[in-house]
Amino acid sequence: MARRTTFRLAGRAVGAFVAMLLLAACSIAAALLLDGLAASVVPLGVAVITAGFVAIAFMEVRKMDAVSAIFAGVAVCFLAVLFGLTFTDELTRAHIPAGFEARTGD
Amino acid sequence: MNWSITPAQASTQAVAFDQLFWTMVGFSLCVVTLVGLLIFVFSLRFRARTGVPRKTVATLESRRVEIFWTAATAFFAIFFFWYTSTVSLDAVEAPPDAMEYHVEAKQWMWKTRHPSGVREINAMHVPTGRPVTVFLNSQDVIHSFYVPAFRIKKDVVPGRTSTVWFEATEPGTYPLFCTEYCGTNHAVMTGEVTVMEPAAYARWLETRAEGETLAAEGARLFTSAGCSGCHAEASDVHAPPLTGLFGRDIPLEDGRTVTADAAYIRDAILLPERDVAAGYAPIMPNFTGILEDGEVEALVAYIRTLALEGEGR
Amino acid sequence: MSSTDAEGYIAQEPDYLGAGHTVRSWLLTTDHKRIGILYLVTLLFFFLIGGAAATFIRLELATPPGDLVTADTYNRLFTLHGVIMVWFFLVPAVPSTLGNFLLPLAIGARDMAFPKLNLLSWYINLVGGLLALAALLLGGVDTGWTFYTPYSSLYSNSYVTLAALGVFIAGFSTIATGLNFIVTVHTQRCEGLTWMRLPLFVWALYATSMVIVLATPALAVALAMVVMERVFALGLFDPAQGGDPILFQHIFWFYSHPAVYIMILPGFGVVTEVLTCFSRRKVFGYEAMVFAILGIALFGFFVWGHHMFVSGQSAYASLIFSLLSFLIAIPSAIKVFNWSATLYGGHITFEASMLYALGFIGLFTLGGLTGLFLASVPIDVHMHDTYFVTAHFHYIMVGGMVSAFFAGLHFWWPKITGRMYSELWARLAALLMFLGFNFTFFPQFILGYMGMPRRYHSYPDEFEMWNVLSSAGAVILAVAYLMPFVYLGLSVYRGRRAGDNPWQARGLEWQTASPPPRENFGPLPVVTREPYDYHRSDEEPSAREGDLDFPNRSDTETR
Amino acid sequence: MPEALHEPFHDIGKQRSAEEAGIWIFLASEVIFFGGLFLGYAVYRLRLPEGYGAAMAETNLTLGIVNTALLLASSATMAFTVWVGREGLQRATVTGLIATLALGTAFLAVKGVEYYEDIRHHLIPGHPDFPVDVPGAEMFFSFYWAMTGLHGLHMAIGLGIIAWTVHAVRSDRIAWRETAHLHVVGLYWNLVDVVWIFLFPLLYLVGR
Repeated sequence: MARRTTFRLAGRAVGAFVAMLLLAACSIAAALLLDGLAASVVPLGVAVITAGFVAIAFMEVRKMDAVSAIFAGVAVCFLAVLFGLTFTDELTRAHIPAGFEARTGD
Repeated sequence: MNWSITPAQASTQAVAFDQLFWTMVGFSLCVVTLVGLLIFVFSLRFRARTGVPRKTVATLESRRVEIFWTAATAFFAIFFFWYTSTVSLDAVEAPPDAMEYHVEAKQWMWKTRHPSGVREINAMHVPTGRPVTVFLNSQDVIHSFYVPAFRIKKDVVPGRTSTVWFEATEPGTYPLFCTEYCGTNHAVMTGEVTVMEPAAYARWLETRAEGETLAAEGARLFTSAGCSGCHAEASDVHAPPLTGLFGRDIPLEDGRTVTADAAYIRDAILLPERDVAAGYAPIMPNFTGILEDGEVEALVAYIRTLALEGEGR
Repeated sequence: MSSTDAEGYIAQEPDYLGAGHTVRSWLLTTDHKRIGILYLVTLLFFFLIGGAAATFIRLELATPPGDLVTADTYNRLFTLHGVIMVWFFLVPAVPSTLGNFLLPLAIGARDMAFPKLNLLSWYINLVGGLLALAALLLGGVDTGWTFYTPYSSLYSNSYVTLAALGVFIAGFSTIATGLNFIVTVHTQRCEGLTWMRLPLFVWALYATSMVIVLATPALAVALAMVVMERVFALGLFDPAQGGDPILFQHIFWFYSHPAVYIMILPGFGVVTEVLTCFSRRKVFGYEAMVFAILGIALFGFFVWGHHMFVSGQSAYASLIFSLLSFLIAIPSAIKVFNWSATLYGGHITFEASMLYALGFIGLFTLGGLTGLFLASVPIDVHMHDTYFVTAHFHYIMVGGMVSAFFAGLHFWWPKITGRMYSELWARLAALLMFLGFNFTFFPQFILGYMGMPRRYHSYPDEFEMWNVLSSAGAVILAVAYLMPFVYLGLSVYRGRRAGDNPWQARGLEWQTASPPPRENFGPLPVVTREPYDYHRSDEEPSAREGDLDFPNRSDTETR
Repeated sequence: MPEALHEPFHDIGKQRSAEEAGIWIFLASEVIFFGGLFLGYAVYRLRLPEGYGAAMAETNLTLGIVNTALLLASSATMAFTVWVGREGLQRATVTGLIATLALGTAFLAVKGVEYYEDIRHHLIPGHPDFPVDVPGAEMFFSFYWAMTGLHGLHMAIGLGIIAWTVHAVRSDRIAWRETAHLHVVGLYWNLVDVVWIFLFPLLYLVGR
């Protein structure tokens, strides 16, 4: 009985591992074969999918209780705020390189 | 002993600032009085020993009160945001005809340079009635350029050029402070800004030994640092000619095209391997660590004048 | 150990203070009350060190030239003052002492959810504090508490690494405490204590914990990056390698602005408890107060950029941060007005903790209003890094938070020690603190408007008058801060017995013995009524004596 | 057997969910911690794309792939441990833990080899012989060291906890069947894995 349970669970773990390996292979292939923006976006997209997979299959987020869900959610939201507001500054800032005047003054 | 509570008001920004500031002081006084009165009157009237009849506040009534002051606070918050940010939006861009001053901050002094090339240390002379843009650079840590009489302040961050502008109105001598903590002698990294009538300013400039302009210093460096060995018109080395270069689009070896602006020329001096112009061998030596920041700046200024001469200006 | 009989009553149990007298019984305790006391001792120690540094700073600034200490020493003094006061006093002040002691009592629980983690967090705090102290003894740190790069990472020759590690480690202590509070509030509330029946002190601690858990790691990573830059020469913020010092400021203030709310939110909770008790009134607008606390905790994360208006941040970003900063004034104002309205129709008495609480409202109002000046971009350009800012945040942190801390300490002192202190001396100290505080810090608003930069070791003569006033006020303030040490200390030996509920307050913590037994309660209470039921909703508030026949908030059935 | 129920709980289910909530809150704070590093990486990447690309070519993709496989496998064995632990199967639990321990140690060993190679190639920011002469390349490597270093530190802490857990489960020193201990360790380990899932493309793949 115990043996069967062990094998069943081991099978589940191996299956998940193989799925993740395939995902990793996809992202490596995408990075090496694709060009331009896609070579950046696809591996990162695959990373998000893999992370989601780990969260669901291993971290069992679907069984998570309300407190945990709230905090995990809020953390991700605040991370988005940190990125969003910092990039609001970064992308709208006037970059004048060091040691130089920007406009012609004469 | 000096009991004054206001700093000198010596720029156009200072006038606008003081108007905002005292409006907000007035508003704050109203709120403090209101809260103070509420607490004082309630504390007195409802202290345990008095015989005044107590009553509870009905839920509906208290809801109304809460909604009222939430709405009032929200109104004032948005109002003051709008009121103050319109002023700050107006002040973002310096007028295009502003005079260009350059200020180099280092632990613990201010090195200033006038548009005419006159240099000063911990001092700056400006005329009234003309907008002045100050280009700020730091050689080491973050400093901050602060003239209370003008109500302006800007951090001087290493690795980039910051700008700040003002238009002085009142002749006089005003303190200049460093307000970003920068190490041991932060407190004595101060200076003086002297505001003069335009005529007096012109006279003052004449009394100063004619300083080298940035471009003139660049011309001198062009020879002394060895640039002319390759880039002079008569040179044997196959190097790009620099006359008329500034502002043009340059095709690069790898097919891209860049505009020869200040940033490009600066990079070309400090990181020549990065963007090699099409048709030239990557033989330019790297000047990182050989030229100081100010010297690169001078060289770029000189190359810019070469372009202007080329256009016959 | 206590013995519990069949009905659940604890027979003849000694209180938590008498549960063991050895040093070991204190250092290995998992009792949240004893851990609260341990924190109180360490925090007061750090408060004295930070206060001593402040005294030297004010003495130096009494005259314009830098004549008392050298510039380097001065820089180390204000850094020491900032680092110790912010991370080893203000941030843990109310949560780790009063919060630790009272949270389980206020929700009718026997202990924190993780008692061992609670003790561990005290040890972590101690290790962090000792590292910071070591940095001080070896020669100090001269970066200011903000550790701005590239000064901290490339230029300073002081013990930055050690101090940063100390703060880094102390950060994990507060994260552990915050985590513990959150889980405790979620899992340990007694029967009938629904979310909308929680005392506002508990709500405030809950919101604070939330901010602690989600903001502190940003500080940890910012400091870790500075340390790596110093130790391993990684140029993470080094302009020579293309690094951006302003990025450090973004990450740092992502923590350090919410940290302001970590410091002040628990104060809000304490003041609410004290005000309602001594006005014998239900708190005005309970729900609004809860949402204001949560709103402040949430919005506190969106406004950090108002520390960077002159740093070279883009004008658009500055405007967004300015708007968000103005918006956070709304929940803060709701709280101030609701506190004032709570007094309406009460039976107000003016015990010492009430005086502290009333002082808090006044000082916080002033501190908050001056915050609006700094939220506005053009005004901040002039005020930034001047004494105006110093005065502003001292009004919030010292005027507000320290007043609230003392209000809470006086309010719950009978519960903690079982003894009463001298009410006369306590009232005197409260008044002196209010006066001394305003005397010290109000002149600094004027100094700031006149343009005196902060962190200056010497200054031009035109600032002399207001600095002299400020230094004179600091002497009064120092005396006022030392007074409670004396009369509270004496009360432990000489004070008369307080009884279980000397203020006839309604919180659950008052329904057990003073000092409470090791297990907090005999049978756990069951809550059947709303919080702050100093009078029934249909009844007039009644003076304190009339309360005695008022039915208890909870019945004492055995669970 | 040790007592599973700890003060102040009266109900093992409630205690278990409290423990799980505790670790999730801690993980939430870890998200912000690594978020700060990712923010720095992203800001500079936007400013210095050429340098990042040129520098990334110097990282060892093969070792990166090997390590990714090792860590994903360890994540799977850890999840397996949690599952069999819940069933109360002591031998399988210990086996799973030891497998995780071995895979995690292998990861660190490979990382050590990689570090050794990096140092031999002078891939150290500020080193006079730093091989890539494009602005931003050194910044990339600053983040490479900082991110992998802090990730490695988290791994080392996790391995320490797992090693202790092996001992504790084998000798029944803790009530691992009833409490959430294994689940808590598992969640921490999986988060460390998730961090690597993002680090791998950012340090070895994107823009290569």
